[in-house]
Amino acid sequence: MSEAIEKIKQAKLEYKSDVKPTWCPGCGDYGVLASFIKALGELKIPTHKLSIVSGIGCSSRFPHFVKGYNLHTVHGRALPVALGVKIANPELEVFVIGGDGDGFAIGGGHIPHVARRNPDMVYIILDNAIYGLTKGQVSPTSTLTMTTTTTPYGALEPPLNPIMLLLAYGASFVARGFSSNTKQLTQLIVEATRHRGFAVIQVISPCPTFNMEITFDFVRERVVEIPPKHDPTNKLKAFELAMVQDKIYTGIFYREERPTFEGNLDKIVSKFDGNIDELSKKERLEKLFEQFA
Amino acid sequence: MSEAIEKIKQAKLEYKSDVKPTWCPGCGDYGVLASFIKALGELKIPTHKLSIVSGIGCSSRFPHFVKGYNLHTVHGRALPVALGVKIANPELEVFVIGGDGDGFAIGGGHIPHVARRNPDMVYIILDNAIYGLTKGQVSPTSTLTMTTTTTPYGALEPPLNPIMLLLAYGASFVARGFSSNTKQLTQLIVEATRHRGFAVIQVISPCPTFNMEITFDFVRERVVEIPPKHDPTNKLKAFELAMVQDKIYTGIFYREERPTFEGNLDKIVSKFDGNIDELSKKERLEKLFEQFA
Amino acid sequence: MSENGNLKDVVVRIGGEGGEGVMSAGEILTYSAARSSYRVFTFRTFPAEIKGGLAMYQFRVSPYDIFSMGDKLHILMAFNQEAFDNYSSALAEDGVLFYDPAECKPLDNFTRKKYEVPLKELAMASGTHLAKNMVATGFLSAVLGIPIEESEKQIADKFRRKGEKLLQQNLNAFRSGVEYAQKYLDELKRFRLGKPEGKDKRVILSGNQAIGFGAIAAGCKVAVGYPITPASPILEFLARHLPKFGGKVIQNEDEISALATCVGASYAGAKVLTPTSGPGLALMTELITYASMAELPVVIVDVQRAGPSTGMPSKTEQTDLYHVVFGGPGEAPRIVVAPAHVSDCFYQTVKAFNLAEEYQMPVIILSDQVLAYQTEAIPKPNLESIEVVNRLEPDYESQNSYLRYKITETGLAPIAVPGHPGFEYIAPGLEHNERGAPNYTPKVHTEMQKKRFRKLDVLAEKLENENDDYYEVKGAKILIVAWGSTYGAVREAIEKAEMNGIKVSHYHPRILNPLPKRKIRNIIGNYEKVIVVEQNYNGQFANILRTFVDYNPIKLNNYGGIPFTSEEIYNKIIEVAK
Amino acid sequence: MSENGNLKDVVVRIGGEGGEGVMSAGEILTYSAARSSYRVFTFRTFPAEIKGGLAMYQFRVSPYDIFSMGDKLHILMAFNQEAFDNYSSALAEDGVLFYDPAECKPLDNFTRKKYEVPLKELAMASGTHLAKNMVATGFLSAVLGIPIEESEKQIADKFRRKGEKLLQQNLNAFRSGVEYAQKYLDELKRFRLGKPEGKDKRVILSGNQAIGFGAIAAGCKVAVGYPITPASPILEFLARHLPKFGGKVIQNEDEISALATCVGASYAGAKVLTPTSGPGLALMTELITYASMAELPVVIVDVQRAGPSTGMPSKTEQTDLYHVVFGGPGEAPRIVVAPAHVSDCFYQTVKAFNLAEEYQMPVIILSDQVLAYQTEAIPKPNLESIEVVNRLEPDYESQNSYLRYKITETGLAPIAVPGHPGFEYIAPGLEHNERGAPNYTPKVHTEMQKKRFRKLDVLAEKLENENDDYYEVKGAKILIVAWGSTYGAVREAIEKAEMNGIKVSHYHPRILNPLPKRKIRNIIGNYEKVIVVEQNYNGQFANILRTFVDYNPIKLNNYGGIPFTSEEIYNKIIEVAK
Ligand SMILES: Cc1ncc(C[n+]2csc(CCOP(=O)(O)OP(=O)(O)O)c2C)c(N)n1
Ligand SMILES: Cc1ncc(C[n+]2csc(CCOP(=O)(O)OP(=O)(O)O)c2C)c(N)n1
Ligand code: SF4
Ligand code: SF4
Ligand SMILES: [Mg+2]
Ligand SMILES: [Mg+2]
Repeated sequence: MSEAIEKIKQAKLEYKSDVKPTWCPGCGDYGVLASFIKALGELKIPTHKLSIVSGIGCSSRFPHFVKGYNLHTVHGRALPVALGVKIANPELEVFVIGGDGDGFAIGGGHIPHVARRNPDMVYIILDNAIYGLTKGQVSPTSTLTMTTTTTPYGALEPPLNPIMLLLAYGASFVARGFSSNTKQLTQLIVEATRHRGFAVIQVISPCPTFNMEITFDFVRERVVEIPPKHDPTNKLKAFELAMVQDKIYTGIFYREERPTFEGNLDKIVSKFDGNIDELSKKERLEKLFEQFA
Repeated sequence: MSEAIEKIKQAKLEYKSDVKPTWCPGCGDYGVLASFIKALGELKIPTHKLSIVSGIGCSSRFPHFVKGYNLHTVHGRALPVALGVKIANPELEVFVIGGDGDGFAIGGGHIPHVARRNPDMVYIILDNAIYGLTKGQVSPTSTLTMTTTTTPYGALEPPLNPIMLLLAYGASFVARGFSSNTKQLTQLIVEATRHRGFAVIQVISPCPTFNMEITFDFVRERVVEIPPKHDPTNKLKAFELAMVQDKIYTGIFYREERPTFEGNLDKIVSKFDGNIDELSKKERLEKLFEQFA
Repeated sequence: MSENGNLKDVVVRIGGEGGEGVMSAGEILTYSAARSSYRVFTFRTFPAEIKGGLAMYQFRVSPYDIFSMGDKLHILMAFNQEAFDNYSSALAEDGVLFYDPAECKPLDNFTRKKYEVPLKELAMASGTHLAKNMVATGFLSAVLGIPIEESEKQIADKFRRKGEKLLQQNLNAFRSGVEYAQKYLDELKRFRLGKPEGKDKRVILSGNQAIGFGAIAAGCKVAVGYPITPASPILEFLARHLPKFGGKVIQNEDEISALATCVGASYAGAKVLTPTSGPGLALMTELITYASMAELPVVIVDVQRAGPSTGMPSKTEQTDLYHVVFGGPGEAPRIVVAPAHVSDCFYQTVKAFNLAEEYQMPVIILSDQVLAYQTEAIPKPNLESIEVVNRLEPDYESQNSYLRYKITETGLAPIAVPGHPGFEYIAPGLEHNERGAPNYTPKVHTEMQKKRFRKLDVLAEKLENENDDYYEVKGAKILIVAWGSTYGAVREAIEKAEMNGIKVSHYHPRILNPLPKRKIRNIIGNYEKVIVVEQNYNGQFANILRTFVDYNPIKLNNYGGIPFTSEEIYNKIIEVAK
Repeated sequence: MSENGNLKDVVVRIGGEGGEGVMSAGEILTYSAARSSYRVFTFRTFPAEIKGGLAMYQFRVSPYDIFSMGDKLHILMAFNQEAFDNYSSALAEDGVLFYDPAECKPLDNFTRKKYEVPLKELAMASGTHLAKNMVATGFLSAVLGIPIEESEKQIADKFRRKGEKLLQQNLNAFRSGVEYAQKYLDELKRFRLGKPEGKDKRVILSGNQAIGFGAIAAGCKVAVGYPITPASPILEFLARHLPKFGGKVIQNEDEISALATCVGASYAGAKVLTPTSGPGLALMTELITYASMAELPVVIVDVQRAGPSTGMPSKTEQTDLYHVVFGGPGEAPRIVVAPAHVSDCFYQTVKAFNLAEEYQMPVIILSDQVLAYQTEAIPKPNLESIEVVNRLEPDYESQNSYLRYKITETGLAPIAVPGHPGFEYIAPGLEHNERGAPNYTPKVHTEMQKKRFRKLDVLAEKLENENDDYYEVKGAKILIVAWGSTYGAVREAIEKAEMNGIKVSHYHPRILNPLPKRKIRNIIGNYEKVIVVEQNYNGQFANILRTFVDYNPIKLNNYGGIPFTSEEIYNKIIEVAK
């Protein structure tokens, strides 16, 4: 391999791409980006093994700012796209990063199915309880009665509780962080990445431009770490914690070990001896034709 | 009003349409149809106030078999269509009837949002844990390792638990029935209809043609009524009950009273004096134009 | 230029970093001018990102009638270097540059006249660097002669809520801008606008707002949408105002459910609308075919943005025509309506609702990003002149059994509204007999397909005799065919050509599907050259003409994301006329 | 008719209630014939409902080469009255009816020959009324002279798993059918088939299966789908067999996610496929434009069914052409491939994968319900003759910075596969520069649109010189243009015309987008009359020809949900030839 390639390889721990974040000054997402890059460094994931997949939203711009084999797809479809990346190349470290609208509104139908399949990937939801990119409409996590551009007379629906949903879906690692607590967040990302299975972190990441209710102050006043006595293997207890409304618990609600989807798929393939070259492929095809003769 | 119209009105309690069900002999859905029609009779809902909305599937053929102002729409979209029917005409008794695939696979993204809005309608899921109409593919409620036409080597994903999902979404009435227990099912439908808000009944309705695992016998051996001591206003307890795997509990898991969506929408409209005729409409429009002059 | 050497109209562009208040500066100037009876026309782009990236606001103002946002700039106000770098080449020969010396250095090879305006410095002196845009507003008001009081009133309205201090700072900034301008006023005399013609009552609307007004006027009762640039403002407008008219507005979880809820509400008797843009429209495809099959009236507004995929959400294009005419599996009739300018947005929206009710099928309004945000001072729509059509209902006293999908000569049969005893029916997505029950025989499918398409034939036949979209110039040998927001640029190009002795006619159909084929053939037959002007790569409407009237026109296309200038079109006319 | 008075080929239709075993009777007869080297061709419809409703299985069998399922029936086997009522008019002049007197009473005005076959009675005598279909199978085997042993072997295979008792009952039923036929054999001699020509190795495949085989041969590694009639069998075939070739198959929660997962897998380096039908295709629209924008290879199989909306899932139509060519907002290039018959399904699928890899865009295979279920005994595909193309990857040793979206003359640039250091890139849905970073300038958008469409131009140019889809008959004045599954009916109509002295050429393009325009103009230019045959209301391909080659052909359309007969086409030829 040439020298130049060697150099590129050595530079692989420099994660920042040459696209500069275009977020508003003060946006919570900066804290998440910082924590994420720190976690990558700690995990020593090389950029050529990294794949960040996103949908559309302010938060979904994330993959442009980090070097990797990334996809910036369409609104709401990051999870199934990432699933494809993972099953086609289980070697890659796959991250899905996106917003509350991207995840729980238009993309809400995909989470249950990815969660129960348990592919080994990390999903980080940057929850600002608003639609940032489209300039301030109500989101599935906006508070009841919140006024936004599309709810001038107040939102009529109680917000969804992402942690409860993920527990109900069977996600095998469920945590919550806060964009301003980068130390804790970095550790949560590290743990989520080390977890073998579908790990989700809901990050409260305020939007100072459009959300005047869930502000940094609002969150800071309510945020509390999950008590260390909590047993994260007890799902019912995790539900109980998630149902608490006056506090915002951060930390790991739940974790469980079970087979990964790509592992299960590989088991099927290996029933048939996975070592296939062009020759054996042709032989097997001929054999299959026999069945239809 | 003419005599003929009078006659039609008197005949309104005859719910069966002239389209005959095309379900396989022995299909669980017959029991649901019978219970449904009995419940309608008990509730004395006239057919011209009845609106049944469905997606696509064997179960989604339902609205063809009952007289009413019905819609047989596209796969997975019955709930948001029904929401439109309800908000445009809150006088109608709206029912959504469909399958496990229609509801939890392609339509899975809509349930959370309809549930948290709490429109006053009833959603009956005919759960046979299989895709019936398309001839036997795996569904979101099929059991792990189940072999179907698309999972010849066994399903790789644990099933979703509809009751848990609905609890997490905030549905205000959550129940489960069994198609063979028409007496209980009729009562559940009656109670769900009387409930003011979004009421969901998961009906275990076996498909003897394609599901060889969740058979009538399998269900009969496991079905148990929810103990009367269960407090249906306790959500955590409802979760606990829903998490039980070796029994199939039937009855009401959870109920709660909260404002309906159409009621909330009406409150906004009534801020502005809802009595609008063509004249006042024009006046108001002129006033609105002033704001842009 | 008018006699006294002053310009007849002035085209101004303000450019700066997103978040620097470029838009509000432009808006204040626009409203002040319009309230003083000037004609105004605006156009804007912003970066899809929230903050950062280049943003611009362009307006054209005149005491006389104007049709478009104009071509070359007379004035460029550059807040920063990027604005200069990107926009200075758009200046006319005799255009001038105003720039903030703190942020921008015109290149040496820049040959136009340039004037320093120390925006930042003056803003800081007024108390906050955030008021740069107000300095610019004051400066431009003075240069253009737009009444100062109008602008001050607006600044007061805008900042009152934000506290007295901010208000004073901004007012001061504005005034320092006005004052700073004094030293240049003589030299810049030709930019001072004359007194406006006429005094008809005008309203200042963007295309999006005009569509919202149209929906209300047409009797829309339910609007459901999912936010998407550049269509969200329609949903936002309706969310605020429709409840005042007894209407209900909701933001759904996605575009599929938005159209689904509209479909349900339409079945239940309401007039419905959902606004969206390309990606959302794509998601609605399946339900559009359902609405067509079940013969339910729905109005969809597609505010086109530049594609494909997420593309350039804040840029303009006319690239969804193919999809709205041909998109969707199976063959599902639908009507397509394309408004041409802001006031047309109002009238065509009313028409779209009427057509939906009359022909019982989806009607898609094709707007675009320019039209969406373009603000025009239009004559206040005359509500008395508007006809509102409601769906034909059956005679509920009738004793005949009700056949919702009766096969008739026009393809049309009455729609029962739920709640009427004896008229229960099912709205099916499956092929069905006249009652709506599933039926798959070749005869029924064939007859039903014919019936559904016959409705389009009936409409097309009506259109054969309507001529209000054809601007015939006697003696012209060239015809321009265009649709949608290119209207203004085409009209001005034609005026310019006329001044240079070339006569050009203009056909600007508002209904793009179905087409009145005989009429179009007749029109086209009168010209030696036909140019189809549109903002896309493929020449979509030109190709549709090739298909439906077997005529292969000259194409003029542009697909960079910014609208046609009349000059581009004028140049094509000259080229073709040779 | 062949010399000895026997028919050259026999067309048989079995009709009955869904669930009565009509399909398995037909299948056993088909396989037995094909295994004995007969040519067979089948066609079937069933009600969309699971049980109930009319179902039919039609097959045509011959010792000689045949191209289609045939026209008029020689034999109708009616299990019940509905089958008689619906199908008896399809009998040829000299056709015969077999019917079960217990369930069916031919009308008095029925003039063809009819024979009672007491299906129910004989089945009951064998032990179960469910074996009616086996009686029919035995009876027809005897009448046609299809080897009995082959059928018995199949019945044994089929029922062994279900227990000895059921097996015996069914075998007995089959034999009683054979025996019952003896009394008619003399009278029905002309239906006995001659010995088959040639002995080449044949495989019996449906179109869906042939597509599955094609995908495997092309190197497909990930298939993701959502069940939908009539495309599910492709997913089911692959679910069973692809893992044997190291491939992964999953059923996703809907069609949107199915294509999404394919897109991700393609990015990661895999060849991917998703099978669907109209409603699912509609849902994929947005992601098709994304794949086109991000230039990712994906293969989508659209097995068309009769529309619009849910329509008639078990019936056939060619109505999605418009959508696959023009559908999708923005302007997003894609390739469309339409196989013409079962063996073509195999080869065109391989080609589709190759084109996707080479041109880096979505390739849509347009099949339909007839082709999907049509079973043909085809020569076993020759794997050696197949060329497999893989995507062009960059030189990973290169020191130049990698530009995934480099603007090149062909529009093509190498695709890096994840895992290679230094070649990280982002696949964007936003408009982007050569590196993939967002860029909204007019210049970049214009150049990128041109680049993406240039890839289609390169392909079109190649097609100009390929002629394997043009069947030229010297001296012909009439040309038939058709696409997809109408191939066989067209070929037979042309043969019939030739026998009657009318020469007709045939152009049957397999790639429907892009089109080789010069080549088509040249071909068309050679004929006095051009007829475009297709199964839709609008004449979609005919209209596309009008657009792209400015030629307005004669249209022959049919849109009842069942395929063209060669007679319909022959009649049109006669009419046009006059
Ligand atoms: C199909 C489709 N519909 C709508 C949009 C417009 N859109 C872009 S981002 C977004 C929501 C953004 O909210 P969220 O996901 O919470 O991200 P945030 O900007 O708050 O980080 C919407 C509605 C789109 N791009 N595509
Ligand atoms: C968009 C779309 N995708 C797929 C289908 C095909 N389809 C029809 S019904 C069905 C699933 C049926 O399963 P379920 O909802 O559980 O109903 P059941 O038949 O079991 O009652 C599918 C996949 C369709 N009609 N539309
Ligand atoms: S709008 Fe909100 S979420 Fe978006 S970049 Fe600005 S602060 Fe962040
Ligand atoms: S296939 Fe199953 S679900 Fe469908 S009708 Fe038959 S038994 Fe019922
Ligand atoms: Mg958000
Ligand atoms: Mg089911």
